[in-house]
Amino acid sequence: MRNDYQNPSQETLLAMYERMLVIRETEEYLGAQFRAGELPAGVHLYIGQEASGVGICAHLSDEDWITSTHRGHGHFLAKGGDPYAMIAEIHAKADGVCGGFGGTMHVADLSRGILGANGIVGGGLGIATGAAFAAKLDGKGKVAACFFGDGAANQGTLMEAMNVASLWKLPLLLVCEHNGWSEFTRSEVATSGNILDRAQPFGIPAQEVDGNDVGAVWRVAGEMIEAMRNDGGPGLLLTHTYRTRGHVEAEINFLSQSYRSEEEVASWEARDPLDRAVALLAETGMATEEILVVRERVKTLIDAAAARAQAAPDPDPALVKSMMFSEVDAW
Amino acid sequence: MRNDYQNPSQETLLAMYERMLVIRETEEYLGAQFRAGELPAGVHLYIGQEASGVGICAHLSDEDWITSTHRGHGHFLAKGGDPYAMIAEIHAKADGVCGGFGGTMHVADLSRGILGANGIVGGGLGIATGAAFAAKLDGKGKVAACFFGDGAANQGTLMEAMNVASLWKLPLLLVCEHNGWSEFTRSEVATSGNILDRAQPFGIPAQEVDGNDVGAVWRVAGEMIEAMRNDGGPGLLLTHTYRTRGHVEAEINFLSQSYRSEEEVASWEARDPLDRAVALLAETGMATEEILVVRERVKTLIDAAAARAQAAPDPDPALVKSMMFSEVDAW
Amino acid sequence: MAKRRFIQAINDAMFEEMERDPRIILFGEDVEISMFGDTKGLRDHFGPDRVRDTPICEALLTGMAVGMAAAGWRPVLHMMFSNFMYTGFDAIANQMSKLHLMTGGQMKLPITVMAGFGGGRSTAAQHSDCPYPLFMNLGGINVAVPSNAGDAKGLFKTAVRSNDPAIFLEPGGRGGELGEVPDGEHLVSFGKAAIRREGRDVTIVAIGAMVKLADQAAKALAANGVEAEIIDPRTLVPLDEETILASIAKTRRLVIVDEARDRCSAASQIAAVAADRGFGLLKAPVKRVTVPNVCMPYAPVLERSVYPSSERIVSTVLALVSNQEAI
Amino acid sequence: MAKRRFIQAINDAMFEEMERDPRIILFGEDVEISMFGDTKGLRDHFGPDRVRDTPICEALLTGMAVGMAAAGWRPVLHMMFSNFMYTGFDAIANQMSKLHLMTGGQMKLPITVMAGFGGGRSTAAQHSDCPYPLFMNLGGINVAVPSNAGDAKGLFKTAVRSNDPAIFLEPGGRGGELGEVPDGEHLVSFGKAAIRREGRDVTIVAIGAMVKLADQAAKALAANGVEAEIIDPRTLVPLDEETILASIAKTRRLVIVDEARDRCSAASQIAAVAADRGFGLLKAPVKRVTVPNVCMPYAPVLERSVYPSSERIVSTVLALVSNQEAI
Ligand SMILES: Cc1ncc(C[n+]2csc(CCOP(=O)(O)OP(=O)(O)O)c2C)c(N)n1
Ligand SMILES: Cc1ncc(C[n+]2csc(CCOP(=O)(O)OP(=O)(O)O)c2C)c(N)n1
Ligand SMILES: [Mg+2]
Ligand SMILES: [Mg+2]
Repeated sequence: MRNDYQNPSQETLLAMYERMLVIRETEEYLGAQFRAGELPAGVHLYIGQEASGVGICAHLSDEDWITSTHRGHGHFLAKGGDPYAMIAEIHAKADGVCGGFGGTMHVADLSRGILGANGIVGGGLGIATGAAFAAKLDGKGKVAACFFGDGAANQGTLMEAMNVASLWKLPLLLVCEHNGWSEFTRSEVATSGNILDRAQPFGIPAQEVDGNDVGAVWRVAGEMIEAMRNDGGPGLLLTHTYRTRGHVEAEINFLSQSYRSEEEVASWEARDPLDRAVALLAETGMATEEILVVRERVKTLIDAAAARAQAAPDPDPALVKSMMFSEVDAW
Repeated sequence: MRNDYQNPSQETLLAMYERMLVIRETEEYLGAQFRAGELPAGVHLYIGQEASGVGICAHLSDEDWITSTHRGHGHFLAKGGDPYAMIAEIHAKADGVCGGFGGTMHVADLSRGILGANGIVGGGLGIATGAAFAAKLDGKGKVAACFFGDGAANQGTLMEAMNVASLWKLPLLLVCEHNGWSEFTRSEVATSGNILDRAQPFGIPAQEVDGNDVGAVWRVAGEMIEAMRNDGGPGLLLTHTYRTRGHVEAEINFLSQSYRSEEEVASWEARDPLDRAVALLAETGMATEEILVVRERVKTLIDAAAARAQAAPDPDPALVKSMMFSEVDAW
Repeated sequence: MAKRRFIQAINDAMFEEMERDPRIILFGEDVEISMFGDTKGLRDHFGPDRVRDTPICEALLTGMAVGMAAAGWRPVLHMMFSNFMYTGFDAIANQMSKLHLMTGGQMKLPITVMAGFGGGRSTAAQHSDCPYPLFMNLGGINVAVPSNAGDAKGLFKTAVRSNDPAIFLEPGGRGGELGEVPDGEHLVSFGKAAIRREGRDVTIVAIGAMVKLADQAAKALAANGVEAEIIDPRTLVPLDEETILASIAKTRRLVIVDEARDRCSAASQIAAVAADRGFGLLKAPVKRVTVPNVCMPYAPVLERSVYPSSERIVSTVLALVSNQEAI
Repeated sequence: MAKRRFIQAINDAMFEEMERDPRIILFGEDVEISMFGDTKGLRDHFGPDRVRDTPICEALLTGMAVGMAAAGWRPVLHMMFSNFMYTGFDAIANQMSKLHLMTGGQMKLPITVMAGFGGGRSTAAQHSDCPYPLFMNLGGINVAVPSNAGDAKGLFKTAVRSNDPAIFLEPGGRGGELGEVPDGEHLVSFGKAAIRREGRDVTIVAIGAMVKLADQAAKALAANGVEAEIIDPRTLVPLDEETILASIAKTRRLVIVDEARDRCSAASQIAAVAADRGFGLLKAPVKRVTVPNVCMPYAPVLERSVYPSSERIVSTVLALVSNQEAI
């Protein structure tokens, strides 16, 4: 029986809102920490794009796979990654989900199907295609979702992935999070035509959606993923969204000129995905107090995670030697 | 004033036929030489595809650029490369167009805008895009044509090239010679959808043509190239053709099974591009004797080139040392 | 012991391993018909899920191998000629070699990437590279370069059973060479060099196809009263430095034969190890017989002039031995 | 002599050269706004035909550089971080480095590919590689690794004026460092090492950012009565073997400091040269201070444990010097 993805239930909506809040709170904290000089490296924040990752990952279980990007905190948390383990990772601590070896651009949790954020733009395309092939071979209705940006859509491996996934009917959801920018280059300057159309020559169904509307993302993604689980082959989903923070936190320090207008940012802040989720919840009749309870809970959770991460010990350098290989020690 | 590419004149047709004959004679010779054990390496013959390269290159001058493939003899000769210099190259002789350094997969003549055959499938895409950018910067109405196979069309750099060429309005003619096979893999197994459609998302005009009909190729290519010379941006031209010889000469020696039927080959031999050019010439009223004269002339030319190439000296090993760099000698 | 061709030994290994472990998946361009013969018959035997021709898109294929492995399968990716590994280099260098570390050890990557390599057959610059120095530098990838049929089988099996990525290189054009393959289960461990010949006067470390040349050279040297010891490292990552050093301790002289371009080659690495850990043992300069820093020319006469030869090995050794007092 | 920041010196060089030669074209991702600062202001000055942001598609970009050069222009391709050169590796390794030879010398390729490289700043594994060993092995590509602002300017100018491909690597995170830049036309030839410090006891060859560490080490060593000579090769292809050997002839000891992973590193190559051509000059093992065969971990404490340091240089040298009699 086919599910009805017309309306997320109030419960689902609330869960998604909470997940978005977890991302927002975590990243507000990380941004502040970076600006305070407390992080070893710059962070690429997902703030403003939360609905995209959360609306999609709401349909995925730990058995499904995702690959992510340099802007990967949101995907990690949306897919169920542990905020403490991620924050500790970004603080370069031993408790980090990658033991302090990966850092902000490489957060991964294989136990939850999170194959990792990736510092190579487009680097997830091949990995996700491979995971989708694995899912097909497993034969259990699993899927692989590949998150990538509008800038990454110009890497040729996108075409290669679409070709193979279409030929082999792989359960690969290609999620292009279109935030209008790749670093400091406007999408129109780098991208010819509409990315959505790129799926057409391969006969791959493609949909676009308001990426700041978690309900809409949830609906469209739900349909696409369900089709995939039933041997439906790949799909391309374009979520229109915006990063209201910089490409990388504190870019202002090294850029000599600004690259976008304050109006542009403000117009997107006015469409904040969290505010919109609150509005959707209100439509379902949820009381403001109930929402405030969630907010408090998340704030407490992240505050505690942050405090614990700060206090966690550094990783042990003796571990480095054994980290390049799982078996032979060859350095 | 716009040219009329409706009908190649008898003169043009005859010149193209002669060029096709040059390719055919040269390659028949090379194939026989390989089978006789007289060549140092296997050759990928263009036999059966001559109309594609010739019909297109008829519109190009030495100032225009082409890039070619592992199956590059035909493009080299179609673009005006010297048969003797190519044959000598493939015989690994000092007189070879690359001094015996390149060989069958790398024949190049920069003085004629032939940027080279290429042993890397898809290797020409970036090079041709760069040459098209150069052409644009030169501002003299030059174009760059990139020949590649249906197999190469699955390399992601095709998408990258289309994106950049479309954005920058580069005079890049992408010529996909669709012979239905990449090595021993049938096109349908490796290629999702229709290659022609791949241009559409980039707003690139795309045409397909019977690649064994030199008149038809000439007409379509003529229109596309003229548009490009007038600042028209890139185009994709798909020529449907077939290699009636193996992927590489004498593949029978290492393949344990055949991969295509004799009927398939025979059906294409029945559509031989040279025979069809003869038929076109007959339609223009050309007498059989005149055609025979051309045939004799070509045969004499290639026989002489072959004999001379065989007698030519080997290259001097002392040259190797200075061949990696044009200036500093750094090995 | 059975006599098998190099390529047959690899084919045998693939059959046996795929039979043993249903999670091994073979994919690549034209692996079904098998141009080299190493993957022959596998498609018919194991079916399309486990043996699959791909489109030509190396950049994706290497990435897919990573994803398949991360998701619990054991991919074997055939890249045909090693030059095409450059086309798929990104996922090898930025993902495959790094993800175990980047994920803090979470991601196991039991991947085997195989390809033919090397010059000597007029395949020209784009079909003749010897890329192992690059892979050696990346870290995180084991590198196996068998010199004979028996090792090819045993090393291939070790590669596919390992939980780490391995590059398995077949010397191009030597697939037809016959060699002894031990009967039954035959595994060759990574990081264990083989002493191909014992000798007291000079150690020749020879890699892959160079072992045969070294062997020819050793015979010629023996006729001159010089006894060469030949070490075949078999894997370059891990590298069995101890066996090499033990041999130098005996012979006090080292020549390394490597068909890679010289600069930053495996030969250079081994020379560097000798100059450090083996310095006190050496009584003569460490010599490298390599390809000068040039890609392969097409003409046989040109290629021969840069490709290592037994003659070059012999003259290098003779110069070393005769010169010993001059140092 | 003016004091300029590293990155300003490169920027100056770009301005001057693009002014001088209208056929120089700069392209790459975000070269207009310029993340590092090296290409700052060029777009405004030279306009969109000559300075151009590209889409993210490294595999095409490196190929385009080849095509532009073959067609008569002089491209400068900025690849941002050197790890992204792997993404564009195919056209570098299969085309750029080989086409001069493959075309029998017809194709001149005046290409400069530039990128920041190296670790030490928690950029983690995919933004910290030190890829010059790979490029050194390819052949056909010059490799420049400046250690200071003056050389950066002079080497960059030489790179763009050369008719051969050059990789120009900027040490990441050192763009702000001040250095002396000679006034007026300033060119630094390829293949000429600089002696940064004279000394009689040990030769330290240090590459790029390692020169500064070597300098710190030399000061500490001097306090211990050990006088180190520091050689900065400046270009790794071509490599000035003569200057290195001349220094060894004086000091009889060699330590090489290289922030590449050790295996098949530039350090190994230089050690190999010393073990061959310099063998008779050496009285102690050749030591390499490199990154062990590991990609950069993120945590500062982990990264520090593998990144070369002046302390490691000092202790390596002291062990060499004190041990000299033991050999
Ligand atoms: C292969 C590669 N090229 C370039 C970069 C540098 N880089 C990092 S993020 C980025 C822009 C990516 O844009 P997009 O894909 O739209 O993602 P967004 O940052 O907008 O989320 C670039 C060019 C990189 N990390 N990897
Ligand atoms: C990057 C790369 N991958 C694989 C190969 C091996 N190879 C040579 S030709 C070929 C098939 C090419 O098919 P197509 O592009 O259709 O050209 P055709 O041979 O049909 O003319 C392959 C896979 C190669 N040379 N380069
Ligand atoms: Mg974006
Ligand atoms: Mg084809």
